[in-house]
Amino acid sequence: MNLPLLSLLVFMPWAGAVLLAVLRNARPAVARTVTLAFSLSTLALGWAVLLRFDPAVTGFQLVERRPWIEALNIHYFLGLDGLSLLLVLLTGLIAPAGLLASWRDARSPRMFGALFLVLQGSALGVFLALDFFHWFLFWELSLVPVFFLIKLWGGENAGRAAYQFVIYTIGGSAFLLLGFAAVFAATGTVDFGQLATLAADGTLTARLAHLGNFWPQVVFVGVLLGVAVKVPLYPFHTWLPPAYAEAPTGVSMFLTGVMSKMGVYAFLRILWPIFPAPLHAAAPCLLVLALAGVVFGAFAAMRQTDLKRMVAYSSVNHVSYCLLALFAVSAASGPGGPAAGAASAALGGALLQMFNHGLSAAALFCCVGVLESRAGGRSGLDDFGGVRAAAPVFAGLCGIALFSSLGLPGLNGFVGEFFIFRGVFGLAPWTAAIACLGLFATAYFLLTFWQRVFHGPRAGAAVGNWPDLRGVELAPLVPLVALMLLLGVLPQLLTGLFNPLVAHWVAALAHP
Amino acid sequence: MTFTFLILAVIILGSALAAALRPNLIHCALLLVVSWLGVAGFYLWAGAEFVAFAQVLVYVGALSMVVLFAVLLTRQSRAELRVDAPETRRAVWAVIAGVAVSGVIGAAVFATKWDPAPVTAPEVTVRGLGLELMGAHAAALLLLGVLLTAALLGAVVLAAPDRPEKEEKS
Amino acid sequence: MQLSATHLWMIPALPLLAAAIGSLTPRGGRKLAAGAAIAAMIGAFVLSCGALVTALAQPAVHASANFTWFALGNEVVRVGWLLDPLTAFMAVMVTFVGTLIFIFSLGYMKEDRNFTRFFCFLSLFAAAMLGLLVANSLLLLFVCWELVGLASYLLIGFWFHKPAAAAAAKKAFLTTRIGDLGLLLGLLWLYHVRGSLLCYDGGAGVLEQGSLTALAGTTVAGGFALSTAIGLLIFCGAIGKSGQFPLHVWLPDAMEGPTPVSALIHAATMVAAGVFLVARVYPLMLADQALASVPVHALTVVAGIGAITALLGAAIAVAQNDIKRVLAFSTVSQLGYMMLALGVGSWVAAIFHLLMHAFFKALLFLGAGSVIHAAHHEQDVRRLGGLGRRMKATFATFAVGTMALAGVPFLFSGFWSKEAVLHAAHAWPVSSLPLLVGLAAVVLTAFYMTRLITGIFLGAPRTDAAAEAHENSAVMTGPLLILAACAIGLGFIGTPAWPWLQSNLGGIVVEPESIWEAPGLMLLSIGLVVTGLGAGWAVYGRRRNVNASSVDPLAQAAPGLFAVLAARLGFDEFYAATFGRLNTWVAALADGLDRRVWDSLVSLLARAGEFSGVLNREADEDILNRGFDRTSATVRGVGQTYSRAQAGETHGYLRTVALAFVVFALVLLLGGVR
Amino acid sequence: MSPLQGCLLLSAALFSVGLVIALARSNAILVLLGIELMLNAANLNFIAFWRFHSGAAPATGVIFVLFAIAVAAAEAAVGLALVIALYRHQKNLRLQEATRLRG
Repeated sequence: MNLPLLSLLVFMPWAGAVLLAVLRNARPAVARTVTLAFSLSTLALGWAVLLRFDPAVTGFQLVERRPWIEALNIHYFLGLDGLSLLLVLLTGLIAPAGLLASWRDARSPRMFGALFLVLQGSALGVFLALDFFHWFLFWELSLVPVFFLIKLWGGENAGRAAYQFVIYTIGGSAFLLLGFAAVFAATGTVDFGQLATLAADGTLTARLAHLGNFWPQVVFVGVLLGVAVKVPLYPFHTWLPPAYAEAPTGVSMFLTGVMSKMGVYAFLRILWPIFPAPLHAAAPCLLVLALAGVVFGAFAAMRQTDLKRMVAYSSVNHVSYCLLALFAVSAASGPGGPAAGAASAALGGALLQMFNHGLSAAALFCCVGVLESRAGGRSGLDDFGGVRAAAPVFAGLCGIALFSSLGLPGLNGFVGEFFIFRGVFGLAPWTAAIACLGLFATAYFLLTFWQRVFHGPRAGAAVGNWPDLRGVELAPLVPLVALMLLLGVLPQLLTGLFNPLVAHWVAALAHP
Repeated sequence: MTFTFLILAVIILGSALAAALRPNLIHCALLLVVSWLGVAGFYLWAGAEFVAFAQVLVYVGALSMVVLFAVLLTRQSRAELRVDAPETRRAVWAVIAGVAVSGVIGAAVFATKWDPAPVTAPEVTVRGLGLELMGAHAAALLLLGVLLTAALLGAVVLAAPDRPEKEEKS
Repeated sequence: MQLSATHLWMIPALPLLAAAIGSLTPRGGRKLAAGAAIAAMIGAFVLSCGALVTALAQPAVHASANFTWFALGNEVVRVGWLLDPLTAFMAVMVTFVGTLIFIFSLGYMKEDRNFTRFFCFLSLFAAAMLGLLVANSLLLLFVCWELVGLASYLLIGFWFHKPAAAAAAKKAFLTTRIGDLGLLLGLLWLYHVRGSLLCYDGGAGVLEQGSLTALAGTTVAGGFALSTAIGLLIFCGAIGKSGQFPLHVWLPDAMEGPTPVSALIHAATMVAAGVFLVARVYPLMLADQALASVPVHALTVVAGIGAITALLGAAIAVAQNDIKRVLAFSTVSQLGYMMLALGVGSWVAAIFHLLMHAFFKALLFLGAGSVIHAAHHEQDVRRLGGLGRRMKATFATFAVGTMALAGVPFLFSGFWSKEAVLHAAHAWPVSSLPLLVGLAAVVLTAFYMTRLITGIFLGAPRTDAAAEAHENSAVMTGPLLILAACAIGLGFIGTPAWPWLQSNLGGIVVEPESIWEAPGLMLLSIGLVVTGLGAGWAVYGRRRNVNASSVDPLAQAAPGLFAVLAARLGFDEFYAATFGRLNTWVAALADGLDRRVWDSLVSLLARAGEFSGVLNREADEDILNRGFDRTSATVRGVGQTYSRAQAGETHGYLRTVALAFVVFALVLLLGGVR
Repeated sequence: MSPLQGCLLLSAALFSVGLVIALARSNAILVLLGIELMLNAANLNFIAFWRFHSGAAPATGVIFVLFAIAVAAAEAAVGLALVIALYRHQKNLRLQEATRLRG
């Protein structure tokens, strides 16, 4: 049996969306079930891929490559390595969880489901596409459903947040497109692999310089901007708190769990292999920005009075750890290469952190969503009190998610963060020392969250009949929390997927 | 220039002019029929017998009947057959236009140098005509049939009374 | 029975299993949760004893069992278990004291509705603490270290519905986390330099000779040896966890938790983790001792911090009115002693004091718990009094604990361990300040303990709660009696006459100064204890007829000093005014940057875009649109003009056609077009 | 004056009479008949050229006229139907009153 597994992965959610579009008169329950089933297909197919995946191979596997637009040398090109697989599995986990978290949202579940599935398929496309042309299609296509999901299902100021989100990210993408247009003009290909080969021996820069001396820089800055907005890199993050805060719970979970990874993925898949030299040159500045994201993201979260905004800022903080690791490695790369142990720890930690942050941040948004739905849409820090007395199970699950997020050892968050720090310390010690402030601030605001909402006498919205989690509310949280505990003790379940890949990257760094 | 031609010209133009001046609608129609008959005579004189018969059949036979039906259908009383005399102003303009047109055409006719006319009429038999029509002009003939059918249907639709609900609407 | 290093993991695994059982037990399953927890602790105690037997067979060997945890990139992360006398003694102490405290909790927490949860947390704590003891990898140690912090957070905030408890829990976690960040940095540095965090690994471990030589031989910024820098960073963690100056502020607040928690965590075990950590990495701390060129030796800093803490804690304890706070500051002070001992080079004296202190401080805390439980959660000394007659067992055991803590000569364990510390300080060549400070703290300790015991047990009951108090059940007094026996008897394992403990601990050979070598010092210290007790008796012992609102005699004598001490020297206020404010300020800065600067930059860009849009629109309207307008107006005018010709008059059309034909024909004719 | 010129002049005169009828009379039927006259004048021309002018194909003029007669018949049928519709609409046949197409 030789199924095109990757194509199935990408297009199965879209098929679901089409089906939902056709089922005009489906009852809400049917629409929800169909959505969930198609969303779960990613997990099932991801599992199938996992069984065929050989971690020892560092190249792309299960490749599907067919000519598409031959005149422009564009191919339909899907493939997968450990990094992609990690994110595909993450998507397979977070998307159904997000759907379950929004299960009780009564507003037009058919539309919601269709848009959500389109979003899921686009994200998978981004993680699997290896030709810029359709990679960029997926990249942009993911914005459309998000816009509608935020605007139509979001909170009070959702309209503004949705516009801000889309305009900001499209603005970034415009630069990205411009950059790749120039690359295409110079090289005649937008295949990531071919470009990386060209970049490795300096041909790319030479050809770009042939267009004009400033083009290598312009292209790099353009691509950097496009990716930086998506991640987001400080200070391009101002779209994030309103977007995450206004989006419906499930979409917030997907945004923080999967979509923020798209940016980091783009850093690893595009910027790093294709523009190694300019990235190396810019890395010290970028390192400072990532550091600012770590520290200021955490401290800004401290000031938020809205729980969703607080969690959103924690997301800025956590994703910045990944960037910190990448930039530290990039800054130290060059002739001779960085210290191999530190570099592999930083990169491995960053990959772990991507997955772990997906789990914990999604779980946190899910918890805030539960609070919000119980409180009739309020999600302020002062709207609650003593929830732990009313709902101990909920408090327990939320507590685990919180402690995972602040990097408590024994839970998944720690391993990634520790090895990022271990790597960054080896490459740029002062950065690691300052980033510790971020660790402290994260603990501070998350414990403030926990204390104000769950501790103390019952107050605010938690007074009166406040049932504990039941049925479908447990469904998204329990698997996420179980994975947090499991991956905290057995990180090798994940690291086994990408260790050879990381080693391969580190080996490649040694070349100038 | 023959006498026959002159007689025919007088008949044609005379009856037409008379029709132009008579107030009674029926009289006008009948005078025009005379004029068409004159034209048919002209065709005969010119040697186009088939066309002459067609002229008689179509104009004198069919069209005149249709015109008479139309006249009768659109009249409510006998008095109405006497249509109004033309308004002076319009009549003057009409005459001016008519004179101008005929003058211009006449000038053109006189100003043109004509080749000398052939002595004998071209030989056109009915058989030859039929072969010509069904051969070279078959497509045109077919189209003409379609056109006539469409005209028939169109006439029926136009002349048919509107349906009641549409009247209410209007 | 023996337990080798390979199977050492079973010691923490048992309580962890009990915690898992407890977490899944519903509220009703009290017996299951408590039974599992206590059984696990007893099992762990038995295993620890087995480990002790194994360790004592070869006291100088660090037996380790290392294995791969997971691989990351090129690296393999290895962790392991370590069995040496330090581990074994600590494990025995923790499991023994822990078992007693667990049993005591059965009675103390009887009425609490979250009884099962309490035992779950206690077991989790014990598991983390034991894991910390048996870890051979500093990474694993750090993991357990943080889990200990989590467990203490959960237990301090156990009565989470009380805002004070919730705040205290948060404060404890955050304050210790500040120290942990230093520890983390130290570990990162060590990891980076050595590529491993295994303590003992057949010569490749970070605490073994090769590593130490390399670390001490490297100089970093400021002329410090690398080992000094890393050692001090690791010491930061100990400062936080062991409540040392300047991070001691969380420890008194942590008394908001249930009293058994205070006994377990904040007296016997968790705070000892800091001392244990320094003892564990002692070879690293010692590595720079031989270097003359370094500006300061790591251990000198440890000694200084310890001395300051010892005096500070004792002084503040004098002016506290809450039983548990007095004991908490006493703990701070005693931990200072231990650090002092470590700092002056007597590793063995520190561990000796640590073990002795664990027993008698647990005794004191449980005694206090017994009093508090009996007096319906009244824990203000001024509102108690006269309990000695109704609670004879508690009184007796508490008195034993007091005397052990104060260092009453010869019979009590605290005397021997304290003397060991003082003698070590005496022998320290660098400075005599630690000794002087230690001696001053001796007086204060005896004084405040006398004040406490007279306030609680002597005189007349000053409130109804105190008057109605009666002795607790055997489940609570039993552990008290056992601990009291230990507080008396255990001291004899380390007396100068029979230094069994000292000789068996000695994995690291730092010979303690024999107490007999400075008999004058011992006499002096005995005299100071007597002075303290006598002064306490003189001030508080004869005040039979005071009521709850009467002013403390010391406050009458020196109101200013007393107020300052009662306010704990204003550390909390100072931190709130400086670090707290700085924290708020940075947060406001970060938030303000987002809201003002970045957001306005973005909106400035948006404005610029908008402005160009406006320009564009103006241009459109002025040039293009107006042109279009004119054109279309013209077209319309022309159309209107010509539509007048469209009169709808058939004759008119026909006439026009005719005349137009005439005109064209005329043109053709006159133009001569042929 | 050649016979061709005579024929053409006759045709021109007939055309003008038709035009005058169409222009001057207000009755719709008469206007239609005027137009028929003008058509006849055109047919007359065809025959004249066919008969008195050289160079044409043998049957062209005749066939042309036949087609024109057929088209004229169709035109007349439709025109008269229009007249009837007009009459039904405005209860008389005065063409000057049928000005609903005014722009």
